[in-house]
Amino acid sequence: MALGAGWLAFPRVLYRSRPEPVNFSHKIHADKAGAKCEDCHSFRDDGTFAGMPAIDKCAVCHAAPMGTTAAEKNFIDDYVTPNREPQWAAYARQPENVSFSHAAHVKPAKMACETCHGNTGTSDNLRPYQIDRISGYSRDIWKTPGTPHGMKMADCVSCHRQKGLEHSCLDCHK
Amino acid sequence: MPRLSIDRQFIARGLSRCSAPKFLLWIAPWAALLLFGLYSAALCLIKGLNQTNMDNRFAFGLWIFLDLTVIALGAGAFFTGFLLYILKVDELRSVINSAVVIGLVCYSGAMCVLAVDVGQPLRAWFTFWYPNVHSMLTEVTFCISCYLTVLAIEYVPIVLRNRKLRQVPSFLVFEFELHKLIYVLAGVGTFLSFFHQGSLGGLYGVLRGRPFAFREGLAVWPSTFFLFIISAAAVGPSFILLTTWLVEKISRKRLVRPEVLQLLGRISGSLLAVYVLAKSIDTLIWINRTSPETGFQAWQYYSWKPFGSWILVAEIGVCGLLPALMLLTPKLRRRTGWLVTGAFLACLGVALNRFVLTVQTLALPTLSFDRFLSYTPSWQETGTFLAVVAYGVLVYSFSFRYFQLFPQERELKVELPKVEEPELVGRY
Amino acid sequence: MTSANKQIRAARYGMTIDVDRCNGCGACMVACSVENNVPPAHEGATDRKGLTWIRVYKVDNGEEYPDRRTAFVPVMCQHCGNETPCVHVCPQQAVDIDPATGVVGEMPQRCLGCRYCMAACPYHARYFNWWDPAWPAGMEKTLNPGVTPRMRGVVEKCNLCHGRWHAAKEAAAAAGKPDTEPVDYIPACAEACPTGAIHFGDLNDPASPVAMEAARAESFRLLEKLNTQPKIYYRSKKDWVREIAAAPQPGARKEKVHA
Amino acid sequence: MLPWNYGFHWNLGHIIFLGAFYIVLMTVVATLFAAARRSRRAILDHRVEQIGWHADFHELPPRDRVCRHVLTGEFQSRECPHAFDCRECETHAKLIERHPLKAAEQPEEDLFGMTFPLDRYYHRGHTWVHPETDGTVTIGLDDLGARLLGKPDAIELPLAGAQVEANGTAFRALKGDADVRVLSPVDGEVVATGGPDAAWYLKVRPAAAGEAAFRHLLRGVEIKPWLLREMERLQKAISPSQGAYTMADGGVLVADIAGSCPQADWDAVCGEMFLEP
Amino acid sequence: MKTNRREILMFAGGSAVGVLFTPAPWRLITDTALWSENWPGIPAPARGEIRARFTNCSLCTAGCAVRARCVGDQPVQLSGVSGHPLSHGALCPFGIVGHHLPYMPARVKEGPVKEAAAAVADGIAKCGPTEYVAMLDPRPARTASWTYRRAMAALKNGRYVAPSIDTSIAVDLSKVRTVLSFGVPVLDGWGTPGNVNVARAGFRLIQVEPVESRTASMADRWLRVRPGSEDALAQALAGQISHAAAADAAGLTVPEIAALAQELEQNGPVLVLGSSRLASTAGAVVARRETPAPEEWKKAAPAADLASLPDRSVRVLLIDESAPGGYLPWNAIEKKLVADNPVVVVFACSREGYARHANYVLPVGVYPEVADDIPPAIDSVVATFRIAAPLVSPPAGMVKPEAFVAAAAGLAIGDTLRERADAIHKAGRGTLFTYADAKSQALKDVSADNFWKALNAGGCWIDEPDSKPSAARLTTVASETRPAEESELPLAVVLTHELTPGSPLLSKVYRESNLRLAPGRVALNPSCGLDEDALAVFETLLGKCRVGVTLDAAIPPGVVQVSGSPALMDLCAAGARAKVVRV
Repeated sequence: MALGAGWLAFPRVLYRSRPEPVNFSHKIHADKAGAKCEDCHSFRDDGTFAGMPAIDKCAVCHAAPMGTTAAEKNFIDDYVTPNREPQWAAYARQPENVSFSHAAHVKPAKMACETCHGNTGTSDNLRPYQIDRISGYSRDIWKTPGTPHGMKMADCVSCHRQKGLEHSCLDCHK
Repeated sequence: MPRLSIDRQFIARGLSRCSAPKFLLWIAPWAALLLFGLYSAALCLIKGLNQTNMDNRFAFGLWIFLDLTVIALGAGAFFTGFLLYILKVDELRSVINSAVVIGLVCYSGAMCVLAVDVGQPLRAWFTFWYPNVHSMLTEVTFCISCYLTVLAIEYVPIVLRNRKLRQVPSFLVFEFELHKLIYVLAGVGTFLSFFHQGSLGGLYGVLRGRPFAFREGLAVWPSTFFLFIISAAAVGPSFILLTTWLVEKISRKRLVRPEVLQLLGRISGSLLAVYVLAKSIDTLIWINRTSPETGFQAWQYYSWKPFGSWILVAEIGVCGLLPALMLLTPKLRRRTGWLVTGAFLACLGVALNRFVLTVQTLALPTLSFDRFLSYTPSWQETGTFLAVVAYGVLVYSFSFRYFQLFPQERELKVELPKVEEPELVGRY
Repeated sequence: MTSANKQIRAARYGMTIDVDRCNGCGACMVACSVENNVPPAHEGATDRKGLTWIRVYKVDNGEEYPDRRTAFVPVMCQHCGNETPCVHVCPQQAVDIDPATGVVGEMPQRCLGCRYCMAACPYHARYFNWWDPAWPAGMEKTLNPGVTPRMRGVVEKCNLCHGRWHAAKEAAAAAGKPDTEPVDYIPACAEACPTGAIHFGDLNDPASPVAMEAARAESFRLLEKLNTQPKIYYRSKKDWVREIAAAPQPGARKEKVHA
Repeated sequence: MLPWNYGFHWNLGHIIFLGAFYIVLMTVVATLFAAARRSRRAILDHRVEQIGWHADFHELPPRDRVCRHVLTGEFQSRECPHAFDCRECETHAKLIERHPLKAAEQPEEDLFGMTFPLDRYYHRGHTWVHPETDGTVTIGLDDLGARLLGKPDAIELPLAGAQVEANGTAFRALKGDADVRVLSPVDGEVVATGGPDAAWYLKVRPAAAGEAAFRHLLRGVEIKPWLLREMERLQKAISPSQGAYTMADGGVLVADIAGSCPQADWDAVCGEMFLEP
Repeated sequence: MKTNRREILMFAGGSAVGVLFTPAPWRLITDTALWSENWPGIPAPARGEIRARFTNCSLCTAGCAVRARCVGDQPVQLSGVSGHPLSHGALCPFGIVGHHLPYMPARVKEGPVKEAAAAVADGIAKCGPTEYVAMLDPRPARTASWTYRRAMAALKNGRYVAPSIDTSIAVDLSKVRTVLSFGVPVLDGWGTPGNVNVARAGFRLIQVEPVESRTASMADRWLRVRPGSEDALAQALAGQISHAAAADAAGLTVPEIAALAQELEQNGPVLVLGSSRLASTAGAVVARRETPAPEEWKKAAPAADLASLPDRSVRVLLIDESAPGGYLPWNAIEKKLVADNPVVVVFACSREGYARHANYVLPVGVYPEVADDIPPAIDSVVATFRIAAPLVSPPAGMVKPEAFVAAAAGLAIGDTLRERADAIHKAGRGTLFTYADAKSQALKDVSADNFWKALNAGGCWIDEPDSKPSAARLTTVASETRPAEESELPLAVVLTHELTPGSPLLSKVYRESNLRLAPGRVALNPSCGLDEDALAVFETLLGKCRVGVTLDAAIPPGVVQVSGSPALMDLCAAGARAKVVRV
């Protein structure tokens, strides 16, 4: 019984899940807007990663409702028109003390987005974002569906070890 | 159906213990002290270490001093166990239980204080998960926590032998079986204590940045490593002696044969002698080689008042050599007064040694342009300190009341004190 | 900690500080705090419980006027290169020395606050968060995103502005450069010093100014005899200033040094 | 800590340090486990009573553990190594076959006004065994035991069919604030129970038949020296410091000792006399 | 019952062991540790694009060029602009944390604007023939100052009061060979840090000061004189009194003074700072043209010294404290106010300055919230025009002092800064230096609009050097010293020359290290009998207040050094004496 509680009940109570503000389909956008992730999740001039695209980027196409769905209409009314940023929850958001450079991993290391972000890019809808109630970290840190590994420190380290790029804590921590 | 009061049912048959109200009267002040201590400890945990008077220069304070001292005094547990179960010095059977309780009290107390002393107790387990095996503190943490477990297990038989608990068959049997294997634990305990007493010494000996404490390595360890082992082993028996004598005085009972106390004194004395010798040699080497090589002239340390060279004299002479002689002279040893004084001085000496190594080390400036700083613990620190003392007294009192700490007590109650020349004294 | 690694050029970052130029204005101290999100003092804080990764000490030669001379000595983590005292003592690998940069790094999130490293450091260059860090309302907007604020109960210290090191590396990676050039990585104190007393660079690169200055005769390091091989070099033409590198001489100078 | 987690390195330091740690851990756990397993087995094959007695026996002060042959003066001093179970004792075997106990002259001993019929065997725990004709034995408190308990306030007898074993609990008796377990002199199965008013407490069918079953029990000439010793112990137990009451009245033991000296710690006295420290 | 309890125990034990074989306990300890990583109450720094923006620091008249590293638009870090012809890329500690000013705890958030306006109007109306409406401007020669002067001119009995700073001359440090400073913090806040630093190698610094200030300790020569005896020494050097007289006034020896005099003879040009008695030798001081201003502004009230106003004559007093400048002790101001309820309006960002004495405190934007120009620094040989361009927007309800005063005087003003810029552009002299690219170009080649844009995006206008160097007398006095007043109080007061701290982070130099004397503290010689950090009462003839005590061997016995906090400065007229007693 204790085993049951520990294995089954515990993980359920540990995570609090919160839905994404807008039911966004990467699939559709990949077809219509841009095939590559960089089209929306772009790098800035100084090489830093912009992360979630700002609402004005959406407004480029969504200035007026595209299609007639209620969701589309709500999106326009709630965000585009008032020019309000949706509060996206980033599944892969690393803890504050991690200094992760997308540039370093994507450009010299030539890693594919999927390696860490899995099939998010092709998903048709957004999973609810699950937060660890105690530590406040995304469940995806432990493992994103469709990725070979999680994004805990051990996972970063294992790769850095192979590449011989592991020197000290402050390599990746800030 | 039983006629005895609940309280009496737990007290071993044939042992006279004071009445429950009287006992409560004795407990009450200590309990109060403990509560106060817990409150101040809670303050430190909730509000943070700003409650203490420690600062960036006095990164360690009263608590570390307490830990080191208490653990040194608690060394009696491992050393008596070692003598009794490994070297088969059977006379010590009459104090081993008491020794175990003392050990348990000291170590658990130290652990609790350490838990308050660290800034982020929630992460204490990192030391086990990501150990830096080169750090003396890691060694200390591992060994102490292991040894605490061992002590707890050694304590189990003492508890289970309680008159009431014995009536549960499984308890009875388990106690019996465990006691047959106790020598294994004694062995393990000895091994662990050896290392953590040592690494406690190493803790400061390795501080290359603190030439006052820094010692050169024998093998991989600084000499303080071994000095601590010897001094702890030396003072452990003394402390048992002291406590036993104290308990006898307080409970107005004869608990062990005088020969046993004298034997303890003798053991303590001889080890103390060895320690004093080793310590003196070490000090000389340090004064003439280790310290000057790092650019510090030893005399400088002692010109920062109030830490004059008197402290060296007090540590090695008054509280080292003197008690050693007291405890080694049979004539003096046979007089309780001298015996106890000797033991007390020995304990004092080791406490002083720990104080010097912790507090004085931090007080002395290292950079030419910083200054000698002094530090007085805040009431929260003192409170926590007292909590440990109170906790010790309480645990010991309960153990003494309900468990048989001194197997000889019953016989000694019956037989009239006979003054006979103890033949076992001649044996070692 | 570290795994053996060949392909990258091992740097040995260090500093040279010209004590004769330092006028003790304290710009380095505030610049450091700004860069590294060091919180302002709690009302209970004193010079013994404060957080100053770099701290300017006012040092005098102990004489009376007119022979009295004074100098200002900025002291931060000396990034000891040999038997680094703090690295060996940390029970849980929260302190390490980076073979690629020679920087002695410290991970506040790994630290459990035992303060053993503080006892170990002869330069008193490590500081403990005695209080919960707090910023006046609104001021948290000015925090530097390159560095995480620390929590109460952990030790922290100078890491040669590792946030800037990260930024430089990222910029290099984005620009497709293999490795950062020292030019685009300079710690806040060196950048802020109005008198240009602090120079920063790679001691392994014989052509770098710091390497040359470090080699100068009037260069010295604090407590050199401890053989901790610090990477922070001081420099002064005055003999009495160079003497501060040695052990304290009780009585020789005034007890109260205004630090 | 574990090879696969961060910060572990396959270097000498880690291997030695953690190796030692794990060995220690293993040893401790193994010890606990062994103790647990042994005690479990002990419970399963009903050695609880026996272990209890052994534990008690080792608690007894050395001079209460003397061999019966010291009582008879064959030895200067000898501690019983077998917890009063002479059936396992080769020394005893040798001694009795060298010179068997001669049968007693008169039918019963009279000591301090107590009667000890010689037609029965006595256990150190102040019980006697009387072999009956039907192969069963009756077990009762000897005169000293009876006087110690006097008239027990309460008594707790095993049910018929229960097993009793030598040196295990035969029955419990409450007297004053004393809760006394009386040791059984023999192994066997209870067939009937008596009580203080009956002549006997238990009727038992012994596990082993014949003399062998009673070898560990005192008899004949052994009784007197044993009893002398017991009286001495009784004195000490009742009044550790001053001279004894019991001796005061012409050396005749009063019928109800408990009643006669209320000041004594009766719990302790009974513990002492019934070999339950 | 017994078996029952036993079962419970068994169950508890069993489940305890069972749970150990589930992830639960292990995840719990992991997560609690992770929780401690983002400890409650610790702000997460905002992320965003990193940009560089530029402005000029308006904390003092040095007006150093500032490069602000911003996340989005929020500045998170300030540094100098390297290659800047005047500030040479340097920033002082106060400038480095200038961007914290808007968040200082003592900030004034709102004030009675309407009431104040009404009261001022009423006061102006009530003004008698011998009574004045005075505008106190601690930092003259700004564009705002022009507005104030025009406003006062518009009023029939308006007076524009400002410290007498002659902006028509400047110090040319590059030419100076010797600097004789009477207690002026030459290396610590007097001129433009970068400029002084660059020129430092070129001159020999002789510091005449009773205490070992930061400048004194870095000077080539430090002469420790008795407090208040500076003038005696100055006169002696000028040959107005005998060396012997000066020697025993100042506590020096006659040969010392002779040697000093001789040195000044030989090592010209000499710059003498801090005493108005002595001309500087040729070359040290040059004439400097005014920064051009629109012609129509010229009908403006002249700057009057506060002392020039008769006592009890000011009915309405307006103080613009938005730009920090020299602080006049309140008692000096107060005795000018009329006896029956004068109106005192203070435009302040902090409650710690004159706000303590005002009837109306009006909140103002601070650097870097509001645009303000910075008058040329004393060590800038040419005229300049620099705008402290706002980097963050001020909170709601802030008052614009310029607008308020103009309105009170019924003067219509436009965007004065822009007008000034245009006037400069019209003059057409000089060059424009822009910070982003560190380039300077002739003003002629820039359109008026671009000039204005450049000024606000981080740039400054630099006049061309004046052709004719003049041996003008240096009347600019950074610190006036007077002979000690007669009183039985034991300690001579010496003021530190510190800006009052804005950023809380300055605690690093004030409290977390004793590098500088913290506000509200006094420094005494260790022999004074008080202990470090003791609470004491500081008392002068003007009053008393609570202070903390710092012991400093650098302070000679009989002297108390007083930190630059307004509360203390109010008690310290020049040459004051004081006593400090433990509470």
